[in-house]
Amino acid sequence: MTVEGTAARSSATRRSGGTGKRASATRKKKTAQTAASTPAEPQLVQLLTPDGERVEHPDYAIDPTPEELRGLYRDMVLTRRFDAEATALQRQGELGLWASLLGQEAAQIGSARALNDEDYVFPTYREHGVAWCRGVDPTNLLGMFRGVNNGGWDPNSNNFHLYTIVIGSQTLHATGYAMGVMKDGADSAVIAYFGDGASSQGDVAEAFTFSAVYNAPVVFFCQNNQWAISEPAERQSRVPLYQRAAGYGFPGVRVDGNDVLACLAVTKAATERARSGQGPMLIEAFTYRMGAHTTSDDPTKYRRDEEREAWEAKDPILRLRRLLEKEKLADDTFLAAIEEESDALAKRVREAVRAMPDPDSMAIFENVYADGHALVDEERAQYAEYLASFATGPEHEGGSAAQEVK
Amino acid sequence: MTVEGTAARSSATRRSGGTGKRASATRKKKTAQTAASTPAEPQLVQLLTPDGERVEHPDYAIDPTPEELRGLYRDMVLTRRFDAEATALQRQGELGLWASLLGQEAAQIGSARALNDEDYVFPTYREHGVAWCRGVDPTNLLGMFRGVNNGGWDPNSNNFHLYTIVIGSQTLHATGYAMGVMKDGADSAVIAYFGDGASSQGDVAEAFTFSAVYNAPVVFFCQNNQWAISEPAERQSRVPLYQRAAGYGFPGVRVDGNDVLACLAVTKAATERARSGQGPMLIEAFTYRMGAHTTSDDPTKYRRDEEREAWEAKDPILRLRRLLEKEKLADDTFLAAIEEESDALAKRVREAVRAMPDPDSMAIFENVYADGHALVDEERAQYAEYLASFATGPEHEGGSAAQEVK
Amino acid sequence: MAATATGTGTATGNTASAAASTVSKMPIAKALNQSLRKAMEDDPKVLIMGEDVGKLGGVFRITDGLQKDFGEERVIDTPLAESGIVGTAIGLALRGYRPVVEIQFDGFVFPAYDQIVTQLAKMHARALGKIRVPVVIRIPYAGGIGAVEHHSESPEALFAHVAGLKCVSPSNSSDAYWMMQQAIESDDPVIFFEPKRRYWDKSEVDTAAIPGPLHTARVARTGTDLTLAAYGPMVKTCLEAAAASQEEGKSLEVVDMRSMSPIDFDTLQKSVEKTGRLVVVHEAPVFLGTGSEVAARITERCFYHLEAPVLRVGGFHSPYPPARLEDEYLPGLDRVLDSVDRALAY
Amino acid sequence: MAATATGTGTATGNTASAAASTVSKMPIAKALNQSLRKAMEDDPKVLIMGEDVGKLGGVFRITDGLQKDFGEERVIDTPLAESGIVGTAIGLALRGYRPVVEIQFDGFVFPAYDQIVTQLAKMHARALGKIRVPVVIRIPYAGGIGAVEHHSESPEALFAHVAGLKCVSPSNSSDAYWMMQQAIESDDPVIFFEPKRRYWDKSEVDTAAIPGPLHTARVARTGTDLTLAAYGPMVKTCLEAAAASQEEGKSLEVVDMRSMSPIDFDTLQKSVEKTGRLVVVHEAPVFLGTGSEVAARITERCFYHLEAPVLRVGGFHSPYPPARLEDEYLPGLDRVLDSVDRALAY
Ligand SMILES: Cc1ncc(C[n+]2csc(CCOP(=O)(O)OP(=O)(O)O)c2C)c(N)n1
Ligand SMILES: Cc1ncc(C[n+]2csc(CCOP(=O)(O)OP(=O)(O)O)c2C)c(N)n1
Ligand SMILES: [Mg+2]
Ligand SMILES: [Mg+2]
Repeated sequence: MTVEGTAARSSATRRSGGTGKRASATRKKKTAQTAASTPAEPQLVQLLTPDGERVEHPDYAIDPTPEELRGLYRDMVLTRRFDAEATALQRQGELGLWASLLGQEAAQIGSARALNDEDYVFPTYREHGVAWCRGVDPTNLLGMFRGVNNGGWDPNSNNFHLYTIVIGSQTLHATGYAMGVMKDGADSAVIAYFGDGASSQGDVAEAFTFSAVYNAPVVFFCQNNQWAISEPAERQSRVPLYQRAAGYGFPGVRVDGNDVLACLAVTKAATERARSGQGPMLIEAFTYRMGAHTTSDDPTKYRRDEEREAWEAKDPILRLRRLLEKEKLADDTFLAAIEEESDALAKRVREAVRAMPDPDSMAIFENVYADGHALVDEERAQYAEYLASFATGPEHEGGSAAQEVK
Repeated sequence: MTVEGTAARSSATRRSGGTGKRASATRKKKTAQTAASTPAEPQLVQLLTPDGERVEHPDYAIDPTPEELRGLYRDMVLTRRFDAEATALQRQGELGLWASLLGQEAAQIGSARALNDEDYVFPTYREHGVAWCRGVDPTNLLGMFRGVNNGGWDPNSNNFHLYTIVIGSQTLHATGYAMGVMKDGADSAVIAYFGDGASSQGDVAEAFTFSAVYNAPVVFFCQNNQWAISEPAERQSRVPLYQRAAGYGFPGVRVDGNDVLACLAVTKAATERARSGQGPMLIEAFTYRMGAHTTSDDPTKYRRDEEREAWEAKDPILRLRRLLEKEKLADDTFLAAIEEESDALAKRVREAVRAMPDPDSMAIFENVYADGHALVDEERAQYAEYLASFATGPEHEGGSAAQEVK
Repeated sequence: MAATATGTGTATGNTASAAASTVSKMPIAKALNQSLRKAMEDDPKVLIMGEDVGKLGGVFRITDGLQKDFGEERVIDTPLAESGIVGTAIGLALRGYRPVVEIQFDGFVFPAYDQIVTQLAKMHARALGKIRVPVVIRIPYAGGIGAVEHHSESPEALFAHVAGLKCVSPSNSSDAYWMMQQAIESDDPVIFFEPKRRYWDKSEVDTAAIPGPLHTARVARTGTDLTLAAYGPMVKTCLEAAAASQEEGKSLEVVDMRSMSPIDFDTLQKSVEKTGRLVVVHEAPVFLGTGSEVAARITERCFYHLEAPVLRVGGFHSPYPPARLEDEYLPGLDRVLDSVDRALAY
Repeated sequence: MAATATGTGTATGNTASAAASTVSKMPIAKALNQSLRKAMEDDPKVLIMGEDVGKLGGVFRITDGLQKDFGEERVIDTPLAESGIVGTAIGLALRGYRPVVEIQFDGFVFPAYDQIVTQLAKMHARALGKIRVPVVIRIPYAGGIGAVEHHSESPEALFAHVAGLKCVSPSNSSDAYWMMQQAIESDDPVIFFEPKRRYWDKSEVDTAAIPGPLHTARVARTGTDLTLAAYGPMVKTCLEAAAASQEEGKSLEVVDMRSMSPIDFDTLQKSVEKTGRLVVVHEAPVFLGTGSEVAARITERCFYHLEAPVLRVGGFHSPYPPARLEDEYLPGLDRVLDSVDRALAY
């Protein structure tokens, strides 16, 4: 501790020495200036207040039926339950890692329920709620987190691409896919999910450029959950992210990301716009990552509890439930049924994960190429021979000895 | 021709078959939409009309002395002459390539004359006018185009970085350098030059992000000369480029890039802003590449002559000359002196290039590392031995025979 | 050309019926252009994308005339952003298209490197084979044209090391014509390295031939004393070296590798088992160049046949030098022959 | 650990005066942290940059506590953009700073590849030596930690092939401590590969030692029958293999290469001239991995000494597999011993 204290002081001294005086004066001025250019609370589209009150928005009208409202509620509850179960499975050692969507249910369910079957989705790695709406079996999402595969579903079965881990890459795939949709003369939309952190990646900017220049039918859906691991969103931009779109020549809008109705309405408008040939649009869903970045992360290192607590009051599920209750759209039977469905889902997922077999060793050599590759064939054969050598035993003493050491 | 005609028809047929009808209807609508969202003529800052009339601008006042005006004129004329001489030298085989700045003299001289000595410049490969203002000996610019080096000047002698050929890369170097300026508590500015084509590169977007987040004192100076080799600026953006800045949280402005006074005034304002801690700014200098992309390019393949002709009327040198003449600031002696100086410059450059020696073979192994590298040492020694073997002759018959074959 | 050379390409003629009209001599550049045209005619899903590929026809005119004939929907001038080009090409491939991407020069492929290495190369495996991304990336590569920085590099090893990619390079017009079509037909991503300084070299193309497989090497000249292995631009240099050696009574075999991933080690092995000596030649830096893999693996396969270590001739461990030095940097006839001498001296 | 092992690092002790206080056992992660701290104390121009390096101290906590003590001006959380991080680090270096950049995981270095290869590597040469860009890029690399895709790769060959870069990888705490400081002191760009699965392995560090040169290899264990060459995470595996072999009466020498660019071929050559056999081990795919260069060059240098071809053990030509398969993919004790047997059987 003493050493650390000394280091801190000496570095402070260094900074204020020599030209340092002016430097720190300058710095203060700069900070002030930056703050001044950022409006305190930009407008966001909201259709449902945290208290469960319906509000109107001139541009984004929506009139969901009771059935639809109950459906959205069910989606969110089941998604949250699935997510919690996955977190538990990670704690139990069944998964190597889990990236929780806790708090982002409205952004995901609202946007995904705005899509048609023909629309195509390019997710990042946290879109479990979107996957749910697309009809991807939740257990399939767990394969990569368990470490049995790097993507366990057929993207074309549900028009839901594989999770993409390298930040921002998928926005270009979505744009290219949308260019293809246009060439086909099809009238479907493409949606690319990404985070506030991802907004800094050059690939995302290039996706904006390409989609604008070709007027491609792609919706960029940014879940600004205000954190990129330990970095707050201000590390990525000093103005609200939705404003970026205008400079590329298409509209951007900020929506209350914890308001499932607003997310639904805005995404509906954006996809319809895309389908009718009006090109790309950026939606910034202003939300909050209630949990850790992933199960490997420890947010207490960088985040104040109060911040999280403030956001609990804006919980996306709670507010829809308040509406349902207020308008008497959800009786006990309905709520109990969802509870039961949640339990069943959790149980099914738990069992499926535990039963998930490890892949065969030789899977390493599968699907590296679609048309084959001589080197892969050679290595496959050599490895098979090597594995076989353990079975035949005596002549490979080194190997056997080593196994014991292991 | 017949074959080509057939191919064209068959491809047209393919597109209009099946869903094609709707596709092409959609396409028309899309184009209309795009056009609609682009205002015909965005505002640009102008202080000197093509006819040589001074006009006022509320935000960018400037009152250059006669001496300064004459200086700007001299800079532009000498730069153009140097550029023409370099083009000629390429035609004569003295240079392998030349990237002419013809038409962009005002953008370069105006912006560069706004800088202090302590400011730092990160050019692309066409900033010969900027180099001139920084005091870089023009002959030094020619080394890389002759093929004797990849950058023939000491960047720190004139605070003028080496030419950067990979499009957009230098905007990040400028941003990092500006971050360093801030850390030093210095009050100088950094300026990064780039083109309309470069605006599409992810690196440029990342430079915008970093500079905004750190509030770095960097000015992004985009010469929109409306072409990136054969591609018109609409291939890069469907809205004016200066608008991109706002979405990153700093101001952008479009200036008449053929108006040296406007370029001077706007760059002065932007650099002063940066120096006083107000962060980055984007300047889009709206200009025109009068010549080919480089001496290797043939613009008749993709560009109509009329476009170029229209821009000739807006010539940056002509309009300052008109002002000088109107205001009787340039007499024949002055003009003759510049003419003479131009001739002398051209002669000096010509002679210097012709006298420029080829680098020594062993230069290949120099400066690969600052602290040395065993492999380079080994290869250097081997190559020296190999070269020596030709001198000693007989034992290397293969080599000798080969030389004759060659 | 020496009498022992086996012709200009691997395509084995099936030309009895229509020989007169299907065989012609043309530069590599034209063969590539014709091949792209043919691929676009045969498959409406084939697209061309890149900077300046449209009206200009590319800075080397390889796509000349294609936009005029196939329209802007199929020959696409892109924004100036290589990651964007490759990233959107991947998206188009996912939608069922077969994009052929042009990177303007070797040194400009790196902004796209992330998309190529982490997405293009791995997506098929990531999806357990359920999706395919048949993208061809054309790169005019290597030096010898007196260009400025970044326009003369040979980055093939940086792609060949990456599983999921295939890498090829033709050395003559026939291969240019056939290998390009095979690359486009391949369901795997192929990095197609075009030997830019040989673009204007002419040789015969038979458009009715039946080409051999894309990833096999070809014995371009038979010999008994030593094997020279090369691909792309260096094949010509090696053939010249073999011809020069013949005058000195040395019989050199030249193997045109054609593919750098996979490498056809069987053909190389067969040759080295006969000659006992191997010199690998490429423009890329020797250190960790493809020659290092050839040397390592052929030594393993032919340990008891080799009478000399496998020698390598290539670029130095320095950035590609300015044009006035490139003749020193590039492996030319002299340096190849010097290594041949050294190998034969063992 | 076998009796013949020569200790934990190259640092040769000068510890007579202050032995008690300067020597301690610590994990590699802590040695790196201490080394960064020391470098920052010694030189105010040293900066740390990267994603989450500040309050969090990096996802592996290598920069833990540094922002607290040196402030946000010197330990900089950056926007999420690797090209931006490296590009601005270059700019900072041009201004006289010495940035130490953290790339969060191996698989995320590729967005920065263009800046590294075309700018960082070449700028000193481009400027004819007039400017220097002393940037260190730290990459936690290689597998064995059960991670998801892109978190376990070994891309070192993709950097070592590029002239202008230097590449090193420590295998123990002493090297971690000293090599990091030497990398920061170097006026050349250094890619510093940190063996992430060994972060928590403890060994001795003497902070008062006088370290040997950064780019020399170290004989980690002497032996007479065969040489095992490795670096980073595989050194431990090789030492285990040597220990296991000893029980069978085989005497294996283990060379910790430490540097992949330049490679210390002299030390390897000396070892192979003694043992006559070489097996190179790395996690990266064998095809065009650094082992190919070692095999090619050592075969050339030791042609008459080698009693077997140089064998290589490494990753397969496939994307790094999902975690449940990584033990199959990674060269473990068994696969190393299998190759040792094969080499000895010649
Ligand atoms: C190119 C790249 N760099 C770094 C990482 C490591 N990483 C994984 S998630 C993450 C933060 C992402 O933040 P954001 O985009 O806001 O998405 P969120 O996790 O908040 O949903 C980082 C830095 C990565 N996956 N890819
Ligand atoms: C990354 C990269 N891709 C491609 C090129 C090839 N190239 C050189 S100049 C150029 C056009 C640049 O246009 P712009 O940015 O508008 O600058 P201008 O030449 O008009 O001044 C292209 C595509 C390059 N140098 N770098
Ligand atoms: Mg986030
Ligand atoms: Mg331009």
